[in-house]
Amino acid sequence: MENLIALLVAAPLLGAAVLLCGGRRLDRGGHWIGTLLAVVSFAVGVLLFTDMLGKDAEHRALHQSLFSWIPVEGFQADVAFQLDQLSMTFVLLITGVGSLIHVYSIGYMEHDERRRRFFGYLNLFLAAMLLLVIADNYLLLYVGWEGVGLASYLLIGFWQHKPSAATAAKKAFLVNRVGDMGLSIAIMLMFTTFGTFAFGPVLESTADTSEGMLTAIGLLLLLAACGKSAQVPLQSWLGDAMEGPTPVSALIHAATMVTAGVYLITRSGAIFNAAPDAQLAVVIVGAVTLLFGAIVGCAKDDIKKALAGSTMSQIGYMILAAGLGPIGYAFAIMHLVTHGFFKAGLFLGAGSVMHGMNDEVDMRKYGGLRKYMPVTFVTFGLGYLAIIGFPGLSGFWSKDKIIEAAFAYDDGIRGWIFGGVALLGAGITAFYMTRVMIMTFFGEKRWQPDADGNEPHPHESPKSMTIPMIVLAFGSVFAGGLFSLNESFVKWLEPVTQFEHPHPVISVPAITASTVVVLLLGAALAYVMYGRKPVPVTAPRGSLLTRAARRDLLQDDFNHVVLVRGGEHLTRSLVYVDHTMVDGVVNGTAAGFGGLSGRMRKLQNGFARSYAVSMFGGTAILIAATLLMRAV
Amino acid sequence: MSFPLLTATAAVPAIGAIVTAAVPSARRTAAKWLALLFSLATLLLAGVVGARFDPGGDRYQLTESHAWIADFGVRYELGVDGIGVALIGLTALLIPFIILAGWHDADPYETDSKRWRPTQGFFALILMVEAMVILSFEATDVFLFYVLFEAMLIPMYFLIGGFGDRAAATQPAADAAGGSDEKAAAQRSYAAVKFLLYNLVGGLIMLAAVIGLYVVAGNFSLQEIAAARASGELEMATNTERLLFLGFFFAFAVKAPLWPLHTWLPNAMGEATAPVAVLITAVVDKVGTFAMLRFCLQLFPEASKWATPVILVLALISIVYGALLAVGQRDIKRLVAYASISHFGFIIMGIFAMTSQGQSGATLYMINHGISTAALMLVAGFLISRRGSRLIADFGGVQKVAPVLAGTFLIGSLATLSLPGLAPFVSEFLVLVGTFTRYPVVGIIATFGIVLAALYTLVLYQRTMTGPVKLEVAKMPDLRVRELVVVAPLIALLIFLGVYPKPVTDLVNPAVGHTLSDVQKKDPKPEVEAAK
Amino acid sequence: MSPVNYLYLAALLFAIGSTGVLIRRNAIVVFMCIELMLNACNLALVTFSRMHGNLDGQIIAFFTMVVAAAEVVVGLAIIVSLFRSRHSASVDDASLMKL
Amino acid sequence: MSTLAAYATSTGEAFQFWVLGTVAVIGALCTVLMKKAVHSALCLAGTMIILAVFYLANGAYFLGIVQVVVYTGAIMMLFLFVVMLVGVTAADSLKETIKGQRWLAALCGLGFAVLLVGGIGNASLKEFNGLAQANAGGNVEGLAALIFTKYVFAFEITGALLITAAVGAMVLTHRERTERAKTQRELAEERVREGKHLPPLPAPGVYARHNAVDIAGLLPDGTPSELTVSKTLRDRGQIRDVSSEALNDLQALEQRSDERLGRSGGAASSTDDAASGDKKEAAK
Repeated sequence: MENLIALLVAAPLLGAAVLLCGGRRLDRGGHWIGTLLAVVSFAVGVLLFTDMLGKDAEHRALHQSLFSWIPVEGFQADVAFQLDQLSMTFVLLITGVGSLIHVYSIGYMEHDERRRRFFGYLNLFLAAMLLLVIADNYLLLYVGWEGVGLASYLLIGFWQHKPSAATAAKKAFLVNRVGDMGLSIAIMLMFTTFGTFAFGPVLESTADTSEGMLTAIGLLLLLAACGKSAQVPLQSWLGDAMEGPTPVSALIHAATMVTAGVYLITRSGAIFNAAPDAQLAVVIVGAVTLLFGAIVGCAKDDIKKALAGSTMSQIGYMILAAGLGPIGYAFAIMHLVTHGFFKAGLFLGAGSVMHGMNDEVDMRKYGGLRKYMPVTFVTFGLGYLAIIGFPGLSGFWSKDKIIEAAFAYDDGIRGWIFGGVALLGAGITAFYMTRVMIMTFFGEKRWQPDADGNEPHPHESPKSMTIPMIVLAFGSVFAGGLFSLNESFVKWLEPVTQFEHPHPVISVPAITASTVVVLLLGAALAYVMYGRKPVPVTAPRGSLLTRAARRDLLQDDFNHVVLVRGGEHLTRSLVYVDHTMVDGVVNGTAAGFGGLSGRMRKLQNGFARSYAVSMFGGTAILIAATLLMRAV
Repeated sequence: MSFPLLTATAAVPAIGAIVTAAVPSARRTAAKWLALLFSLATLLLAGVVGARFDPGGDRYQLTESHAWIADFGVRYELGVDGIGVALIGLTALLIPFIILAGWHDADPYETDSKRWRPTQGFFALILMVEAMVILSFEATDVFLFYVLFEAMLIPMYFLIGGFGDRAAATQPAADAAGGSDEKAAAQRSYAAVKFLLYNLVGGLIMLAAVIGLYVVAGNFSLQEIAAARASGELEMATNTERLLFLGFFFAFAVKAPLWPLHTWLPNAMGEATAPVAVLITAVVDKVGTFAMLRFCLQLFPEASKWATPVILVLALISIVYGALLAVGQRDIKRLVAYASISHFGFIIMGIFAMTSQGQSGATLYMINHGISTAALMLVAGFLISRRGSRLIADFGGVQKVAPVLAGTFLIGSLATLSLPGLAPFVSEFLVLVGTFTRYPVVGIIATFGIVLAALYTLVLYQRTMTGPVKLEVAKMPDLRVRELVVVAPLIALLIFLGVYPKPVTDLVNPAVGHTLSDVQKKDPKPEVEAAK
Repeated sequence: MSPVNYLYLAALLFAIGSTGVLIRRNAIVVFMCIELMLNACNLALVTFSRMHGNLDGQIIAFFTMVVAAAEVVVGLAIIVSLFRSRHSASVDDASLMKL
Repeated sequence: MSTLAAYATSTGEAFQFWVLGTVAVIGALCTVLMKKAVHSALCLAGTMIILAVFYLANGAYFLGIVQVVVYTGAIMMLFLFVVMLVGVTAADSLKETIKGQRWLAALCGLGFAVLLVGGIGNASLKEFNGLAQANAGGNVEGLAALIFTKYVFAFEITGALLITAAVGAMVLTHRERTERAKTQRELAEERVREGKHLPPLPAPGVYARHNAVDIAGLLPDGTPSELTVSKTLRDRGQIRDVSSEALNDLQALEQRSDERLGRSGGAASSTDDAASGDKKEAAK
């Protein structure tokens, strides 16, 4: 059975290879190949899952070792896969949502002449992401880690003729690279500490090493997670990443890739459990991002950017949960899965809306679309209810648990702080999602003719697009409840991530109740602000906070001023230095010799006799020298 | 006396050079084919060497030894260890691609046929370089190595100075200035002379050290001296050893280029044609790093350890400095050159980290850097030859017009930023780990190079390939068959070695083990003996 | 008296000859000075042969003479043609070694 | 010198050495210092002959003869011949043109002398075993035996060298006349074409008693004109300048005519002039 694991990666990888090397002859049927292979991978995943369910909890983990990758004295890196419950969850999420989005893309990218390539990239992403989650050592995980980075780079910049897209892609890759640096240093640190970087040995032997070392590793891993999961301070790329085609935003920048950080932290749970300081850092990052994303989400008028903000903040929730240790891991993953469903659904909905509105992304130019695209409206609405955590829907089950866990951080002030933040986040989430909902589907229509001057005439999207949305909507409605049936999800993950029941500082029902209240308040506020009076087509100046939030709370400006400008000046001055100083020294010496020889030249006056003199003189000196040598 | 395989491997290209040069200029194409044929034959022989070499066996194998200059105990002594085999393989592998890529670089100007371009000479010189490089990888006699180390410069000088790409001549900027052709020629000769002078100075200092070594040791045989050093028969005064080491190291540092001796490389690579640039950075410069590994460490273990801190710092500077300057370049070729400087920093760092990971990584790095730079530089060459300009600003939106070219270029760039899954990642990570285990701070700083690498490669790709299509590139043709034949195998190799570098590592590991035992260094043990 | 004095004499003559070569400008005289130096060497050789009691020294001296003869022939021929071409036998006039 | 007492020459030889050696050195010096090439040549010849004597004294009979016959006989004659060719009296001024050349040269010569003498002094030249038994079978036979056995190859090669030299000398000096010799007519036409010296060149000499070819004719203002002297002499720089004397004579002549015409005054001076003039004539 475990021999099938490799197939999970192999199938989409094959697809990518075929599609990217296949050339134009595959332009017509290419997307089918891609989709098929994604589905194959999903099927394999399901097969393995059922097989796994067959076994008892302790013996579910599968392991497949392919070949020795980098065998060097005292440094063994193998290509080996490990499929335990945690990986399995991801595999199903990735392949499942991935397949759906493949299907969706068939319709969405229909008019793009480079559709074949698009599907090639998508398959490449699937392969990398699967490699990331089923790798059995950190180095192989790193490969997948960078692989998804590459795929996201290619997909964000898919419409390369748009400079904005190219820049966004580059930015995403670079910011991720900073995170990757953290990961690679972490791996080195592991190697020097444990002499290996396979999950098993490393995580088992955390007991025998110093806490300081573990804290260092933990912080570095956190840095990596920040890069990949768009957490403060490395979150700046996610907004721009929305330049990519919407299915990409749905798959990579909502459902799967951006959650890799959560996976990393959960996977390395043993390390974090032994390093409370690192955990605290994780929690803080999570909490900050949670608010950051939410606030940004409130201000954006671009529907995708608003959703991106919300993604940020939702992942903030997950990171927060993951930072809480055994009481949080399971819920982090659970929220991750449910979020995968509804956020993907929301993005696909947004994509469908744009599809109908000539790729218009400004929500202020939408309005009253519910009549024109009912399916989209319904599915989007369900996703909306799910994400704000409307009781009974997926989001409710997972987010509520996280808030509880946050309150249970410790029975002191911190518990209150983090719990409060989580709670507040829930409210804001409700606010901006309601805002999105209202501005898009309700109110009167504010459509504008696009650049080419043709009036948009919204229409429902083709089946290939709506079906995935429907499926995801189902997921976002029922998944959470399903998982929570006598804590099946928690039990399922327990062997990998351990589980302790959280003991919040205030009683669970109180938390639940307050959550509901908060989200209702948020929604109501949004309704008051946007539902009651018509939405202006051009954004009002807005408060200072709003304006800051529109600019991602000035984070980009900061980067630009400090990093970009500084870097440019640095490089420019260095180029100058290299040319004048380093090179100048050498050329200077050369010039000096030139001048010297110029003077020496004067001695060559062309008179045979003076040459003869020098000859004789030289001979005389030589003889004298030899004689002296003899004498000495 | 078995068949002198190593001599043959070096002799074939040498003969090829002579034969090619002898072809009458009317039969230009025949000369090209001959050159290609001979380079392939060399590749074949190199393969035989690899097959006959037994990694588990003695340190030096397939040895040959004949008296050369008996009076000074100079011998024609050949022998290869794993590292040598690997690098011979790399050289023999790259040359056919270089020849194929430079197929039309030395054709006479169609504009004015008066100006003579010795096409055969171009290919003959390339083969000559190949012969010398291969022999220098084989030489186990210090003097013989020195001779080759210097002789190499002559053909390189002519290759750089004699055959600039016509792209430079038709730079719009230069055209505006007028007399662009002369200007290009002037820059070219400047670059060539700079290359020659730098390396000659290095070589001369090395010569002094070589003589000094002879005075101290009484012969030139690497194996004998190393053995004597190991057994303690040959005692060197600390200062003597240090001076000799510096003499050798200086030459190699110039060749490899290590900051601040690097400035010749950007000029040379900028002015030479892309294939020649590849020849410089991917083949010839490797002799320098190889020699550090083989001569510096073996002959002067103590001095090597003594100098390690300084060298590591210089390597670090090279890494960061090279990367930063690469970001600041306006000229594609110079950018690649500075990138190479950064990479050489990594190699040297790996060598002097004195850990098995570091040195295996360094060796692997030499090979991977050769392949990846070849891929990137050759594609860049194709690009430049199409547009007739080396300035990044003159390109834009190529991806739209020539997707295959852009794709190969992207893969080359990704290899340069050592993306996991491509060969350079393996080596770079090994080097970093190897360094980190002994010098954590150095390792961490070096890791910044990764980010910078991403910066300059992606900026290059973005500026040239993406964005709206520039008018001048609108008509740009995609890769032709010949060019595809050049690039595709290299890329395939990059991927293969990235996924399955075992063949090379198996070849290299024992040799590295020997080197480490020379310097009496052991890998630091992990803090926790996990899973043992 | 010891025959060594012959050697001193030879040395003296040689030195004088060399000085002449350096001082004089007339090619012919320069030539004569060279001859003088050669002769000095011959004297030394002959003395050496006497010293060692074998004839090899004389043989060498003999050969020196032969070579000198040949040299003179060619040299004078050169001078003559030089004089023809530039109407002067001064070595300084032929100062074309400088570009 | 006591160490060398082991082998000493006969007093006669010693005497001969000191006398002739001095002469030889003087000759050498003269060779270097004489203004005129001819004199140098003669001095050199003298030195060579003395050396020949020394050879004989050193038991190198064959070489001594060869020295006289070949060197002094043939080679020096060759020198003299060339000197004639180039100009017997062509004296090159000893004035140095190159700065510092002379001093450097002297320094070099001195240095050489010191070094060589010092070297010989240091060398261990103790025992001289003389050529008694070497020359037992006759000097010439001894040499011959060596030349044709031990040094036969060198001998052959020198033969080749000599031939080459002879041929070389011929090649260098021989001049093939490539173009037809110009006839008088052609020369005349050429002159006309070039438009200079249409009339024949002026004749040398000023007065009947000074019509030697090496005397430049005087222009009306009394300055000599190079043109009147043949080209070869010009090249050799062998023009005698008599203008001053000629002017003096002219003056003297006028004086005498005055006396004849019975003009008074300056007779003594005039006679002095005449005398001086005659003296000058004598001097010539």
